[in-house]
Amino acid sequence: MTSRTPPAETPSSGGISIRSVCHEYRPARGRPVLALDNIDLEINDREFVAILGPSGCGKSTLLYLLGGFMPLQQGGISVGGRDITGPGPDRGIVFQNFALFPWKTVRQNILYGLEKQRLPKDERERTTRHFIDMVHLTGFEDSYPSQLSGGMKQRVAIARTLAINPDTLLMDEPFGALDAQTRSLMQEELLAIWNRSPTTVVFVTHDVREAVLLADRVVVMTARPGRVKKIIDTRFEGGMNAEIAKSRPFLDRVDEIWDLVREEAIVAGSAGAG
Amino acid sequence: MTNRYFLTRKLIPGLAAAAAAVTVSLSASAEPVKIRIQWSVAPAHITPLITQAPKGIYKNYGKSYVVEPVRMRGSGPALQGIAAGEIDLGGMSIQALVRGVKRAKLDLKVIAQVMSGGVDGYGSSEFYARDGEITKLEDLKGKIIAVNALGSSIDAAVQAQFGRLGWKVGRDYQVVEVRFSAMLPALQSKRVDLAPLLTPFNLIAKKKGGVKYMFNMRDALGATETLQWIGRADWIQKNRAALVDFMADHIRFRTWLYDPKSREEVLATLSKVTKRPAKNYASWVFTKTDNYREPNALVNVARMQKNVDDLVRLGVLKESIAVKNYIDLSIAQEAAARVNK
Amino acid sequence: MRLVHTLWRFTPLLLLAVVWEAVSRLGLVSEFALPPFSDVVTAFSRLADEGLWEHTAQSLYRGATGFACAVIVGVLAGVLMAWYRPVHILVNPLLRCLYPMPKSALIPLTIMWIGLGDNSKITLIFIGCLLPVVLSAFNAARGVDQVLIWSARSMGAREREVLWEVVVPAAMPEILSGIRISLALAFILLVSGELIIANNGIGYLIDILGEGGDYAGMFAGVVTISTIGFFADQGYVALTRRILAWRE
Amino acid sequence: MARTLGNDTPGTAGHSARRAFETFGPYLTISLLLIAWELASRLELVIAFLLPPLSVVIVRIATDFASGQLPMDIAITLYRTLVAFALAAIVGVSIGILISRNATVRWFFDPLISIGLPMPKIALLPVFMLWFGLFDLSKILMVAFSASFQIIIATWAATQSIEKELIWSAQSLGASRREILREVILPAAMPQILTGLQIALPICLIVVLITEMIMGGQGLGDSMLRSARYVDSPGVFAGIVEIGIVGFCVIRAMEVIRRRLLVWHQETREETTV
Repeated sequence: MTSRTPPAETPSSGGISIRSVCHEYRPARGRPVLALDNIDLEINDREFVAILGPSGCGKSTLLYLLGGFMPLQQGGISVGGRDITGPGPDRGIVFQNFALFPWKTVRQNILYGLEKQRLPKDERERTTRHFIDMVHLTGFEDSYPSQLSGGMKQRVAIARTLAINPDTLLMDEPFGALDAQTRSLMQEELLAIWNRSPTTVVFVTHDVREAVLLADRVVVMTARPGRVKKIIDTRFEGGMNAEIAKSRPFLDRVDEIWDLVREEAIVAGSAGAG
Repeated sequence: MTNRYFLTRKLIPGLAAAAAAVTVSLSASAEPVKIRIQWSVAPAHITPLITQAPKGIYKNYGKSYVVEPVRMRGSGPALQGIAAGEIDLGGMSIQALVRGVKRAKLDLKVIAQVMSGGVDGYGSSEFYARDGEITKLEDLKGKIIAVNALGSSIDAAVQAQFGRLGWKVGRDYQVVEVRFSAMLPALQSKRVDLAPLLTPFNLIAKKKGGVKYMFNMRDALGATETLQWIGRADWIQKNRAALVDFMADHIRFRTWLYDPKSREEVLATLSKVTKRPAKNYASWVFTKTDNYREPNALVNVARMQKNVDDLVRLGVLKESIAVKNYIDLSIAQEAAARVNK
Repeated sequence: MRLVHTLWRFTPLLLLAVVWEAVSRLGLVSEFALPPFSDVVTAFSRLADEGLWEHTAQSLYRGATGFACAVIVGVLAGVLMAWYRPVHILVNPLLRCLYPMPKSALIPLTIMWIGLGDNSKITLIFIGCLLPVVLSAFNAARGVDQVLIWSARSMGAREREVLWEVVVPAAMPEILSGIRISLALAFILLVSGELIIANNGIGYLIDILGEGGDYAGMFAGVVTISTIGFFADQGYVALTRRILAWRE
Repeated sequence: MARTLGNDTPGTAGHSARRAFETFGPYLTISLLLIAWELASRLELVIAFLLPPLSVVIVRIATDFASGQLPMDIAITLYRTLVAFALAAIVGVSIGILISRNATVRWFFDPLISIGLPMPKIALLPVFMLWFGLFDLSKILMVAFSASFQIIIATWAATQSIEKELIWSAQSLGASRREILREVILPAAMPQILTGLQIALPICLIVVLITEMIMGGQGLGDSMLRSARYVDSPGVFAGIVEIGIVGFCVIRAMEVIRRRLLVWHQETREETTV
């Protein structure tokens, strides 16, 4: 394991390689549903990749497979050159619905992952304090999740994941539940964190602007069964900043991707209606 | 962390200690023979009074034997207790003896009388109907009769009495189980039409009115050996000496129960055991109004054989036995000889 | 103010007592079956001097022991059944057969193996209280949000750690409500267990009083144990609220 | 859900063994117990009176079945159980919902339920007997009374735990109070209510059997009582087995009903217990 003292540079972990992955849901009764169909995707080390697609296209499924939560049915996934066998602290995940432990306070939630890393006590405390400060939750250390607003919970969830300093960060629509203002602040915050210590990030979202803003590349997926429709480079000269986000090329890129997503959303909508 | 703290530091050790307490088994037997005697209703069973007797009556208590009264309802569990070696003597009816021998295939011996019903000059369980509606036995056709337990002596008496009219249970009348204390209210609230009222309920009923006396156990079955102490033959043989000591003391106890000089003390003891005021018992218990208790606890073999034959004839019992093979009077006799010499 | 509040809370019980007294005094039901409440109070004060508390203590010891074992074993069994399928497959049929069995029907078996002492009654209470705990622990553990488990695992928690640090706490609210049912059952079972075979205990007392026709005394026993059960339940609810402070 | 954590990969060598275990496992425990029973009495480890051989008990059950006595007893016991259960369910769920919606009702019932729940209600049997007679009515009412407390508490807890937003959203869609009750509160509370009912049903069966054992009047409990009275231990043990089987079936039926009613709930993908 690498040093956990933030904000340390993470050594290279190697990228993620997804090869011919298919996934089928088999309900107890009823027909099986193909969620992912032959996904091939290479993600470079310390690359920020966003996955876009209509709801139900299997984005989350792909993320769960990357997390190792569900058994791989077909194909292969390797992270840093090694095939994944299950969940592990090398891949931190932020869930859409926060997934905080409701019986633990903010501090205890963040501490939990550090305890699992068997870190010395004072280091755990220090790291926790650092991350609470970083997500601006000082003063709420001893609050339970039920006492926090949605944005605060989300920040706890992100802090909790970042605290264990994973090589790879998997994020499942992490800002989906936030108001526009908090959302924009969190996006900035995430970019800042990432710039300070870049890790490989797989970021699932349905917000095109967010994807273009944050990611190096955007993967657009088709409606169910999910396939890779197109991969678009969204790196801009000089990195991302508020200026570029208002520039013509940025907005054009957003529009371009919007059209792709819209096509699929219509397919998904008509399939749903039929 | 309050919840975690509570769980790990307080709750779990507490529960573990409690769990450990269960596993601690009862300590092994001491020197004297422990005689565990089953009983169900006091003062019909005098067993629970034994441990409350004044000093000096049970002279050998704690030396050669100790007594542990065990309350078990019904002869079924009592026989199981005897079979499993969990109790040593059961205070049981003749029906239980016959079924224990024939059905449970236990080698049983009767060693002492506890109570006899319908004996000349003594009380007997009485059956009452509601006054006004039922005047003679024939009026009970198609009615509901309450008994304390199916297959009991009371049940047998009902079958005997109606058998004389050629009636059969189920066809001409129905029998239901009602506990003794609920008999009178069940009768008053018209839930049953005929019910046995043991003392003191018959006395209460007479005072309040509204019920009519129909017949008693003596009319139905004659004199009966109602309850006796029954145990396993091998156990009795093995602990014979201790049992003789116990019986000798017990004969002294019976004298004390019936002695007018100790009346107050007896009533107080009974009141303590049953948690009922002594005045409830003063007028009848351990007198001629009460059932008969043989002073030397001797069983009347002929009477018992007649009971068995009657019950077989009535169909209450399916099998018969020669009771003399299942009675061991020698213990009570030896004890009586020692006390009365 | 607090006192007034408490009194107001318990007013329905007072109303119940008044209705009880009236029903009995007006002869709507035989006083043998339901003696007036005032007689029950009198009988209670009499019994309090005659060993009511010793009998109650004896019963509570049995009840507490059986209940405590049921909680420990029940939570363990329920969670393990939800977690390890083989445990579920092997244990479940047994529970299904045992659950709807009147525990008193098992007396022939307990006489044989456990005898007649305290342990037989404790065992019956244990079995009776066990099943609601198992059921609630199983259902609760099964219903734990998968995402919580995943997030613990992604932070490096091992399987056993996930079980005790995530599944059990997450299932705690439902487990605690299952335990509440068992707590109430324990009071019922400690009485009914003693009705058939016992030398002491509140159930024994209730039974011999009833057998002797002292219905007022019998009801005094029933009311005593119900009242203790009431306070145990209230205490338990307060305790639950503390344990689950994180919910609100 | 926990199962997905294991390596439940189909097609592996352990798979068929696992399948066999899934199918036959449930019978394994019971079969072993039954074999142990037969052996214990055949080898005379216990005397036949205390534990008659299983084969004797089975013959006894078959004889009772053929004579029509057993089907009759089962029918009577089930009839009483189900009628009492239906009564308890209707009364219990109604009171439970009233309690959660009306402060006066709550004030009135709260202490009564708290004191009634741990009360040994069987002690009131003489009162029921004197009011409602010795036959079906008194038994059914006794049973319904005993079981309704659990249902009230379960319903109350269930309706309390419904998220406010759910009700508010229905309100904003213009649902009336009654519609909210029928279309939001009841369905949302249904899993917990059903758990309460699942607990109450065996209680009903148990109390029916106990009242039959105390008061007689046909049914399985009465036949066990008679066997006990006449020292007929095959009869007693036949009773235990019969109650076990009937209880098993009743509980199974309840599970099936639960699944039918809760197709929308995540738990239906799994098997339920007891």
